[in-house]
Amino acid sequence: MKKRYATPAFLAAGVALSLGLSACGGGGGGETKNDSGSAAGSQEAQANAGLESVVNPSDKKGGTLKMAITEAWDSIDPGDTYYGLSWNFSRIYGRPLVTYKPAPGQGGRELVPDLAESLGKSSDDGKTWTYKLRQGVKFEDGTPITSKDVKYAVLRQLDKDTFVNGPTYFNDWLDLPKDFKSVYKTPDVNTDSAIETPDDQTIVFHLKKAFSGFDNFAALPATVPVPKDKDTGIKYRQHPVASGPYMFEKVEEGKQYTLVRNPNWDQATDPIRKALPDRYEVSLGVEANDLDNRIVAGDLHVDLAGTGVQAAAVGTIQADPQLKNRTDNPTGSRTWYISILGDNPPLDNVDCRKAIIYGADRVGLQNAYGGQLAGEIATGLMPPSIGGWKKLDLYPTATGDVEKAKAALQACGKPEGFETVMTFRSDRPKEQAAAESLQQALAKVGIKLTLKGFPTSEYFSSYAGKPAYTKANNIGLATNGWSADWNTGFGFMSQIVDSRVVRAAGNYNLSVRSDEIDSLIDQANSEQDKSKSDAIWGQIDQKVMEGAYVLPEVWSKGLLLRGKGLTNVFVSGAWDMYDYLNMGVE
Amino acid sequence: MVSYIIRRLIAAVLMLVVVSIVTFSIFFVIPRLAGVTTIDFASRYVGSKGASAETVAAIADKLGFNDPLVVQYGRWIKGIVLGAEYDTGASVEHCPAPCLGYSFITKTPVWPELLDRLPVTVSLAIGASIIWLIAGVATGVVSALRRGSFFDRAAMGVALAGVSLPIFFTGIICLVFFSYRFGITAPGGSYTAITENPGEWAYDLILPWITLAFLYAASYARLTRAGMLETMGEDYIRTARAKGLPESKVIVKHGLRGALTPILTIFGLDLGLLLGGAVLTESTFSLPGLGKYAVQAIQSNDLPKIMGVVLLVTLFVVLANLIVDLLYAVVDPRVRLG
Amino acid sequence: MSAPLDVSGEEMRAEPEAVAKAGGAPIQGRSLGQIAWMRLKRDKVAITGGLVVVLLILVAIFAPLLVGWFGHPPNEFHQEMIDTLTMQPKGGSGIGKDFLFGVEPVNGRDLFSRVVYGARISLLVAFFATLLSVVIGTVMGIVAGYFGGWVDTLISRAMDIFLAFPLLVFALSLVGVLGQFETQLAVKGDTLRILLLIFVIGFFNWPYIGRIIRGQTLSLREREFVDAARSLGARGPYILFREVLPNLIAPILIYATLLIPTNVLFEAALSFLGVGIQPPTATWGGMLSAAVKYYTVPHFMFFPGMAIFITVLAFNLFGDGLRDALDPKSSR
Amino acid sequence: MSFLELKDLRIHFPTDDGLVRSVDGLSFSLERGRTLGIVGESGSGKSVTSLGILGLHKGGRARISGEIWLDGEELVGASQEHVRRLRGKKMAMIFQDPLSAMHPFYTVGDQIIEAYRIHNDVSKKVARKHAVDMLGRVGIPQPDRRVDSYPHEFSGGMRQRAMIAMALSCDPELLIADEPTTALDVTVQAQILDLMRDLQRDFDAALIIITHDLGVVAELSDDILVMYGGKCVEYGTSEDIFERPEHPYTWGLLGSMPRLDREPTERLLPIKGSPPSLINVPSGCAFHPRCVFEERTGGLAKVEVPELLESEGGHLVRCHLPAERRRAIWQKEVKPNLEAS
Repeated sequence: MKKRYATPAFLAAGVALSLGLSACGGGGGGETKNDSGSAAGSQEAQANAGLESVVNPSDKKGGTLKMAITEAWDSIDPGDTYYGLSWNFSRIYGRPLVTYKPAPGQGGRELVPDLAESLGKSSDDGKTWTYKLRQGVKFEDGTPITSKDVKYAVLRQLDKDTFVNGPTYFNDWLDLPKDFKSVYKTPDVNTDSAIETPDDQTIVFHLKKAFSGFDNFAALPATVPVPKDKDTGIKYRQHPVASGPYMFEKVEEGKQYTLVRNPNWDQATDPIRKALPDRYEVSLGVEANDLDNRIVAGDLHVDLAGTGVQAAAVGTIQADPQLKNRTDNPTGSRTWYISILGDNPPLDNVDCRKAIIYGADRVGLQNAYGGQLAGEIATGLMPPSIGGWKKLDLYPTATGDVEKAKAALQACGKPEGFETVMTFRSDRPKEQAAAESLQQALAKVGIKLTLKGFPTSEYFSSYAGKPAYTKANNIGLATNGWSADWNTGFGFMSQIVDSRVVRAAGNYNLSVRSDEIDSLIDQANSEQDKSKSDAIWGQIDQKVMEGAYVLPEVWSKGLLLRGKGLTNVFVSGAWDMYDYLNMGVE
Repeated sequence: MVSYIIRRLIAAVLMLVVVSIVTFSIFFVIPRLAGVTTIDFASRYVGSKGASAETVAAIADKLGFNDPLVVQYGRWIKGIVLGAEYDTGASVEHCPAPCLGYSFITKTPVWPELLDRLPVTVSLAIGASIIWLIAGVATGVVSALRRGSFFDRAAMGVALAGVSLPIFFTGIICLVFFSYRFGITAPGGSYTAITENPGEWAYDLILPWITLAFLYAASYARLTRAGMLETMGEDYIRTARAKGLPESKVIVKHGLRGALTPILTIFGLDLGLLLGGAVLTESTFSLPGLGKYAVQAIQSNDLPKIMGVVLLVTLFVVLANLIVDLLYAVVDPRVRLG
Repeated sequence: MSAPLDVSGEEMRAEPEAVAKAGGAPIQGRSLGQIAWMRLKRDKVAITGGLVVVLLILVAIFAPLLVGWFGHPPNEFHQEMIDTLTMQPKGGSGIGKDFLFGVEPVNGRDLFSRVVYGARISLLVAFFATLLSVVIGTVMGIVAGYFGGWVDTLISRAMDIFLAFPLLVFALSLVGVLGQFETQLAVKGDTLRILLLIFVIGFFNWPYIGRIIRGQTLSLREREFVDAARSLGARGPYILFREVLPNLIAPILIYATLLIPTNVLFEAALSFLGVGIQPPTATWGGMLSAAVKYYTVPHFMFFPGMAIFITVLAFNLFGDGLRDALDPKSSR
Repeated sequence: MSFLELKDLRIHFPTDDGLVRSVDGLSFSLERGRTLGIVGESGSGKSVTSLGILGLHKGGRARISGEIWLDGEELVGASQEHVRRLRGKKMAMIFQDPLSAMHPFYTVGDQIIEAYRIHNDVSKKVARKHAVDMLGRVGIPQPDRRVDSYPHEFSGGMRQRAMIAMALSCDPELLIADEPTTALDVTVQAQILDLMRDLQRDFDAALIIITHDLGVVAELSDDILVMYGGKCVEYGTSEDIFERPEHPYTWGLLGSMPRLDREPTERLLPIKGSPPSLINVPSGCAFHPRCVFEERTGGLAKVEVPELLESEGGHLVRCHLPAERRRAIWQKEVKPNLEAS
């Protein structure tokens, strides 16, 4: 009886109030200790146990792993998806050339070969990358997987007006022949200049210019092999062909996905996967509060989104030690920040930009995003999980420094402040709260903000990401957020600090305009020594802050809740959510 | 009679055309006037981290945003009548009539999606309407007959409160209590097809039904009461009594018959609108029906979906109107169609 | 969503002659207005409703004063009231003499003053939207009913089409779409949004009044005094506005009063669905939708919800009373 | 005791605006086969009286006192159910506006059949046949076809005939016709009146005709009762009222009585003003504000309510003027004017 679960005990708190809104009790209290509850057989694991260790390690196979998510994500077609959760999840049915090691914390950021026998071999100073495929890997229908399938998979997803969702790294970096449009429009064009497949096990990538971090490209779901004869363009999402241990049994778009074991997957070819459950059930469009309640109650194992529980649940979890023990609170590789646009005066002046950073109530902003459990006050644009990160201390991170702000205003010749407009995504309450907080804080130093909300669907395409609009409407501040495609400086920064990627509309780099930074980016990319290139990225982060191009708000954290009866639960450093590759159920 | 129906049907079609034109203008013409470019249109469809300007331009072309508006509208209508083609990249698929367009966001034709959402809304509407008709009319009749009594005053008080409560308020409260607190009803967002499991179906919908029905029952009680009071004051009721007809018969056969006919009209319209999606109810209980669909479509700016759902909704209202008129002619001999 | 207008307790229907007398015969020389007022005064419920309405209006007007005395500025943050772990008010709601209705989660804004300020938007929009509907509806209705013929057909069709529109869906999209004009327009921010709401809501509701007025006009058209005026050579417009309109005052008044609460709900619905006034400006519907996420701190949804409820109820009560007073035998 | 007898009948309605004394102490009696005409302006309480007799003042809102004796049964105190059984069977009513008085949704036939079957346990077929007969009897052409048509498909006169047919379907002993002809045009009026006279003869029923128009009752009634402000002001035989009327109000009515030889609009003794409010009835004689001869009572009319006194041979009059004064005024002042025209 799926929905008739016992009433989540923790809700009593809230309702105690709803029966005659008396004060006291419930919600608040934060650290309230209450050991009476912890007796009843709950996991002995403590809070945050999953951050550095594996909770409930087990190799027991069998059972059904139930996942759920509030909204359907872009696509399950490995060539057409850009969600971390999807990159994480897709590995149970698709095998990229390389992938992130299923290990807790830092370990999870390490790349290990998957479909390939080893990590990429670079030659020609990083412009050519070669991979050898494992022997005996088969598609769900039993046909052996060759390098041709990988090549086809990579090429097909270059067709961005068909596969609009996925990243464009291969488009930008592969050395494609001019006359190549897409595998559909120009099937006969020879593409060996970009990708060669000398034999069925070997695949060779040729780049326009050197790039040391290519293995991260190879880890993209885009390299999950796709059999040409099964490719139905965008309809492929209706049944992606499995190369991993599980294959789709049923795909109901927007409703449910069910996966069962792939008979043609062979453990021998796959050193990293445990493939424990017999079956996966993923329900989509589950109401958010209900989803939390069901995980608490044990009807669900995992919130696939991996971004943490709803506000309502946070309070009640804090009030219940047993529940608290089931939580992990990782810091993600996502930064919520506010772009400070230099297009319109007076913000073209670095000191006026600084005034905003000084004036901001950093704690208020943190609270807006959900408080200390939901975010760590960010000192820079780059999150700590990114290679080369170093702690910056250019600005105070307290509740706003009026004196410094006023001083900065003096310096930029606006002693009594100025007016500007701030945009946010109207369908994102947290961004709204943050905007409201900043409005309050800056008012104290004489900077008057007008808030404007826009729907996410048009935010970057028609408003904040469209210079013509921001210039015309005196947009000085734009709420923004970014998460790493993978945990390197390049994976996080390239799209949001390189002024050369700026186009007419749909920009994500709203404010960083600096030749100095641009040239540093080129250095970092061509630098073969990882640690060195990492260092450069750290330097870029510093430059961004010195230029006061952005006001970083928080490095997002999520309060993740471990489902009852889950085995092998741990937070992967690659996604900063539970690693979906090797979870099992008791 | 037949000619009347035909004329009405023609009128209905015209109405749909007008509505579709208005909808089209709202979403395609007005934004243009506001300075939204075809590129902007297209870039709404580009994934979370963008694509090159060429790609966006290509999409704008592919979706025909650059054609003259008339052509775009014509193409849309043509799709409804004759069906249309859309490009999956690998192949060109046919979307059979009535093809209400193809959503570039979810990569699906709109029509099947609407058909998919329809049962939810229908279940919601039908279920609720049955409850409110019974409850509302019964209450109304009793109140009218016991006019001024305690029951009357109490019932009318509750009814007035009922029509004054926003459903998204009552809905949430009901959810919090009955679902999250006591766990006796399904939580928001649950729906099971009746074909799958009738029990679950009812269990999932009972709360939305009651919340929605309460709102309407309230107003129907008020209407019925008013209608009854009026009819019971008619001369022909006096005649019926003068004949020596037993009161029960007077009420049922002469009173109700007269009082319920106007309510029939209102019911028809309400049901029509409701079938078009109880936007608020579905949003409150996050039911995957037409109403929620419409809201999501609007929020994600998914033009084909918006056009489709609006048209379907209007269709329901128009049909409801037609059916009501026909029924009316059956119930009230004075109404002659033609 | 509209609360259908209904008839209620009309006096003494069974004894028409008696009614003729009871309803003030010329002998007592009471004008209809006076009688209506007499009846209204006798209707305790309606009067209560009326008083509440007046109270609400005062609250809206003097919101700043009220907040000054009993609260804190509506957009002022009170982080000190918030538990930084749960982001919920300390002690659950924060209700106390300092914060009469408690505080919002996350930023600790004073719920009391936000509800009070919410009344402004709600009433402002409701009133003017109603006014708009009434004006359009009356003119259209009179014209259609008086001239009949193709004019009537045209207008009636127009009304049908409007009534067939999925109101909420259209309003939703319109507010969004029209918002895109902000760059071109002189008015900006809240002013623009409020005007937008007034326009959208008012513009979609006129057919309801229009239909009623049309009907009334149709019947009036046949009355002697109109013929008289006509026979005296009065021209269309004159008759319309000097002879017909005065006789429509009663119905217009009634349905206007009953349309206001409908519009209050409409506005609330729109802000609940996230279109309408921009933050941080407080609206009841907006607060409600925000409160859904925090259902474990029920005071957050309780106060705005009740505000809507009480407002709508008060208007409905008053409207009903007014109708009963003005024309006992009214029916839709 | 006679077949129908009212003793000091009072019907009052408490309303928000005050107590409405629609009928205030009315008494009369009527035998089988005889006809009583109750005359008065609208609001004089005549219809209320008739409804009172049939016990149609429902819902406790009417305060009824006094006695109504029908064929030896007291009706005021009797149970709703009991009176209900008598209704339609023993006493039937013909209403003013047949269009609104018949249910628009049912065929004329159905409504007659219904009336018949309430009181006669017969099959639909039989009842239907009876209905057709009745329709035929009241002079409706092709009754077997018309029986299935709806009221709105009938002409005014036809409708009224149908009403009569319905009323007579259970051959009642008391028939009350409330303004049976007001809704009809003059020629049809005549037909209907003739019809009613014939039918009454056949059925040997007691007939009460309620009207504001003396002309209607002139040739039909044996007795005539003139009501004003809920009270009887003059009561006598048809001859008394037409030949020797003694109440100024009656004179007014006579004066305003339409006659073929006179323009219906012109009035000799117009009754100025309009009927009194039944809530606060004028002090003294309710008619005095409108009475031409009021001052001749020496102000008495203003203060004192006149008694209903016998003037001669059962002819009752409610007036402060002494009988001989009244006769004199009638003979010298009023009558000549009436004839002069």
